[in-house]
Amino acid sequence: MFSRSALARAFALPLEQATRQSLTTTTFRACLHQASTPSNTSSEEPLSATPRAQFSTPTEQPTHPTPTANPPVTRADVPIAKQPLPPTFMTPLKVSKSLLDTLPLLSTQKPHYISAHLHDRPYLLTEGDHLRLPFLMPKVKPGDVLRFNRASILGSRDFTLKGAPYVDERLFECRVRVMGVDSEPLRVKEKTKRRRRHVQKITSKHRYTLLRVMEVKIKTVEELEKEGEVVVE
Amino acid sequence: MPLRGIRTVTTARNGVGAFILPCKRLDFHYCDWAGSSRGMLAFLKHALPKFATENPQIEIRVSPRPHKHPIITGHYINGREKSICVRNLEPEQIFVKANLLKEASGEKLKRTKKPVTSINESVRGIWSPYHGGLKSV
Amino acid sequence: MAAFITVSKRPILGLPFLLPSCDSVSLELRRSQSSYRRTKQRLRVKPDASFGLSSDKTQDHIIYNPPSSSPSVYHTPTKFLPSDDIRRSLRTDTTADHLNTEGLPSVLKSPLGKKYHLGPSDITEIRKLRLGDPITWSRSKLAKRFDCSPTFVAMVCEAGPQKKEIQKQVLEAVQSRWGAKRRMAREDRKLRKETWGRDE
Amino acid sequence: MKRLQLQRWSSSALSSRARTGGRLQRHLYSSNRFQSTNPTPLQSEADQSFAEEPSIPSTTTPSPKFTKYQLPSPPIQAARESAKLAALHARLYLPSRLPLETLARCLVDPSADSNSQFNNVPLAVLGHDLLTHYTSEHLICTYPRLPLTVIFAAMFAYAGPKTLMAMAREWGLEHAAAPGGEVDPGFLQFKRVAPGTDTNAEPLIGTTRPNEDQKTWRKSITSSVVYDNEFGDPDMAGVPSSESSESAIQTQYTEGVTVEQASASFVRALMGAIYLHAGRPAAKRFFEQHILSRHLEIANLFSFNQPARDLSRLCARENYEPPVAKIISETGRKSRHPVFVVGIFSGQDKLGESVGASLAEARTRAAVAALKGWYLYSPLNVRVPSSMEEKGAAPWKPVYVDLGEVIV
Repeated sequence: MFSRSALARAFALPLEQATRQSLTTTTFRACLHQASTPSNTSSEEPLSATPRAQFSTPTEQPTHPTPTANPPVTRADVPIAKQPLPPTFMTPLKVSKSLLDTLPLLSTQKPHYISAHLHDRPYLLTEGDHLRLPFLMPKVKPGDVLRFNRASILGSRDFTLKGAPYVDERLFECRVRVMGVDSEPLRVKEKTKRRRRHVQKITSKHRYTLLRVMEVKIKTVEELEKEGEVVVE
Repeated sequence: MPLRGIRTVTTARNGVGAFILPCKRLDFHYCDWAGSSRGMLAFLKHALPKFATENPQIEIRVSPRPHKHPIITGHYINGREKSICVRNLEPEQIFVKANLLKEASGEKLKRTKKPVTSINESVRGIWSPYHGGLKSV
Repeated sequence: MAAFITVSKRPILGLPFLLPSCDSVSLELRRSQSSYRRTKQRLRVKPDASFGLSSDKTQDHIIYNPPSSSPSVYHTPTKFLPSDDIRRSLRTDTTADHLNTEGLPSVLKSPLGKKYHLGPSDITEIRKLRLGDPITWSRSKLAKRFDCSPTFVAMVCEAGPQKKEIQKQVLEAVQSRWGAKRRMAREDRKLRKETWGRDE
Repeated sequence: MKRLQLQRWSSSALSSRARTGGRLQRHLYSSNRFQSTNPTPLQSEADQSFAEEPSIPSTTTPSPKFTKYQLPSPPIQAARESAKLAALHARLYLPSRLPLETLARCLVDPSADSNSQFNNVPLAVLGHDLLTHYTSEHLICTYPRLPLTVIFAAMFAYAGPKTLMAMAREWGLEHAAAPGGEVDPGFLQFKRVAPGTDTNAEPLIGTTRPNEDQKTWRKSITSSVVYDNEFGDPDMAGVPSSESSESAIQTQYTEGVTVEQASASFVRALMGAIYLHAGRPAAKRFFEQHILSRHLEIANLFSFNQPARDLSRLCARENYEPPVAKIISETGRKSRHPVFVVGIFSGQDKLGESVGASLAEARTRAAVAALKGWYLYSPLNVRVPSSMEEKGAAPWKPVYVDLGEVIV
């Protein structure tokens, strides 16, 4: 994993479209942004759980020096599709003309759902849903806010925004809050060998991270224009 | 009266707006005499003040429980409680246990297979054979 | 908006038992196969092709695929939108359901036509008749005579007190013969009717 | 039986009332308290004066030992020593400008302490007004066509006492068995109703409605706008205080209140306290995060009696073609399980559609769907009037205002 606050800012920037094209076959790695800034006392923002990691619109990020200078830490045992990728925004968002034409239809029709991918696993989420991840997410505390930036499908009742294969993360915002850690009841597996009067009891008790979806939002055309998108054919 | 309103209550969605930590109280029980409380005593003396300042939203109670093993009990906002016996544990291990109680949701442990639970109405509705284009099988 | 033409993964020719006219001889000659599971598997409705990966698209794109479900009350019909709402102009062409409303049969047997042919003099006549001789001039008879509906007669006038009393006694006599089953069934039906208005 | 009967081994070590038990407890007791977020909050001059104003003793104080048990509610000095109170303050992420003393005052119900300088009545009145104001403006701007009865029901669902009690429970609030000066101020202090009291049979006296003694008179929905409170219930509060109503309120307080009433008054008082100490933006944010974030399926609040008649009146009012019910599809008409899909059309446009087991049922349900489609219209980009109070707010654009519900 990338460590901490120095890289967090740079990695908040999603990957660009151009590199995406070339990387389609090789790298699509889910990004789990979590920057653990030290939790300061919430003097300026009372009445809310201190969002320790919260990234709003990615374009507000300053021009970072060289994001490619920090090569992603790859591990050989993890499949390439499941590895996180530091997002880089070197070029503005490119959207097609037809997408811009139909985006108001999608964004005005509420509510929305999202098929968010985390470690290459899809989760169909709407706002307010409770999500219990099938694993224990490291380095998060209860109250943290995460942003899911990889989605294959976003949709409303009649319209569906499909990515190829993933939707550009600058088109939507999906935030979840870490609620805590849950565990399953103790499982006991009895193992026996032949001709051996002994039963081996293997126990396991996995722990899972609980999340709550705070918002699922598809950006409108005006917001995209404010962020400076480029229309391509 | 042609139209009446039906009175209901809104359902809580902790975390959507404000986030309330489910753990509201931790009770630490120890014994001054017994040897199984040695780690607990060290934890209470040295690690507990820091733990308490880091988690101001949890009320902490410390009380003796003579001639018994030391335990930690967590009380949760859903009314349930969880107890862990920490006999003969080192202070670091007790810290891990206290953290476990802090992060727990307070619910009874259940094996669930579906990751997502939702109270929202389905976005695309429930499939019905009388709507949409008919499929030719 | 173009929903994608689906190319089924299995062509229909791969499912010989699903074809209407099938050569039974060739089927018998084939190796036997446990067919129940396979039949179920092949008859299962596949997810819409628009939900699969579309390989020919290299960009994010939006498709129009209305669901096969009954409409939601949260989506206001276009007719009910105020004139300055932006959704009115958005919904014009693409999302209109092209349902032929002319060919659909009506729920009511006779077409509901309101004639509005009765004047004030007719109404006073109805009132007079009904108050004068309520036994002869019942609602249905009045309706037949004035060519209106019984509901309209009930809206215009009320029966006299004696007639009401008689009707009440008749109803009691009928209800006294009901047993527990019929009474409960009637009550259940009433309760069920109330749930229609709550949309449960 | 008061809180004196504590659980045997779990007396709060960090509070002043803790018996000095073992060595360790003495050690902890002598050390600093760790449970308050900010033991010395940065208080402005105004806040300090506010906090100290109620501390003027109305009675002579011979010695704190005696008064503690004589006081009806915990003394103000106890607020600093309560671990429960500090934890509640931190759990709700309350602003540090809201002192613990005010939070302790919010927890004192008038049934425990009838002196309004010490109980939460003044704060609760303010908080109740704020809550209902924010809720009603949100409802009316989001769903401008909602009928009045449904607005009442939705107001009750968002800010009614049942919801506020559920919220207080989810905040981890605990109740004192009986109020008193020696009780930890972190408990909700109220006097419970005696067991066996019929809570539903409330004498409706002192309401603002004229001729309230006439039980058989019809109460129209329009009159409830004027005379009733924001949930459509008889309004008890708005009466000018007279001798009789004053005494009635007094007897009500001495008789005790239910948990629901006490919890609701706490949440309201907390809202008022946030408004007073931290200002309007903080109160608005508190409302949005705790009340507006809750889930309500507003389409389930409707209960129609004659939907077909209402719909035809609506179409006549809006100059649409009269609605016609048509069968879209059906199956098994002569069987035991028929299914009819009926749509309601006005001219060429479909207004609503539903499924039923008989033609009458499907038609009624379709009419309900069409009416809900009308009533549940929600404009895009809803803004509420109170959003203009923020700094740098965009210029106000008038919101959609509807003619009103269908009157048959």
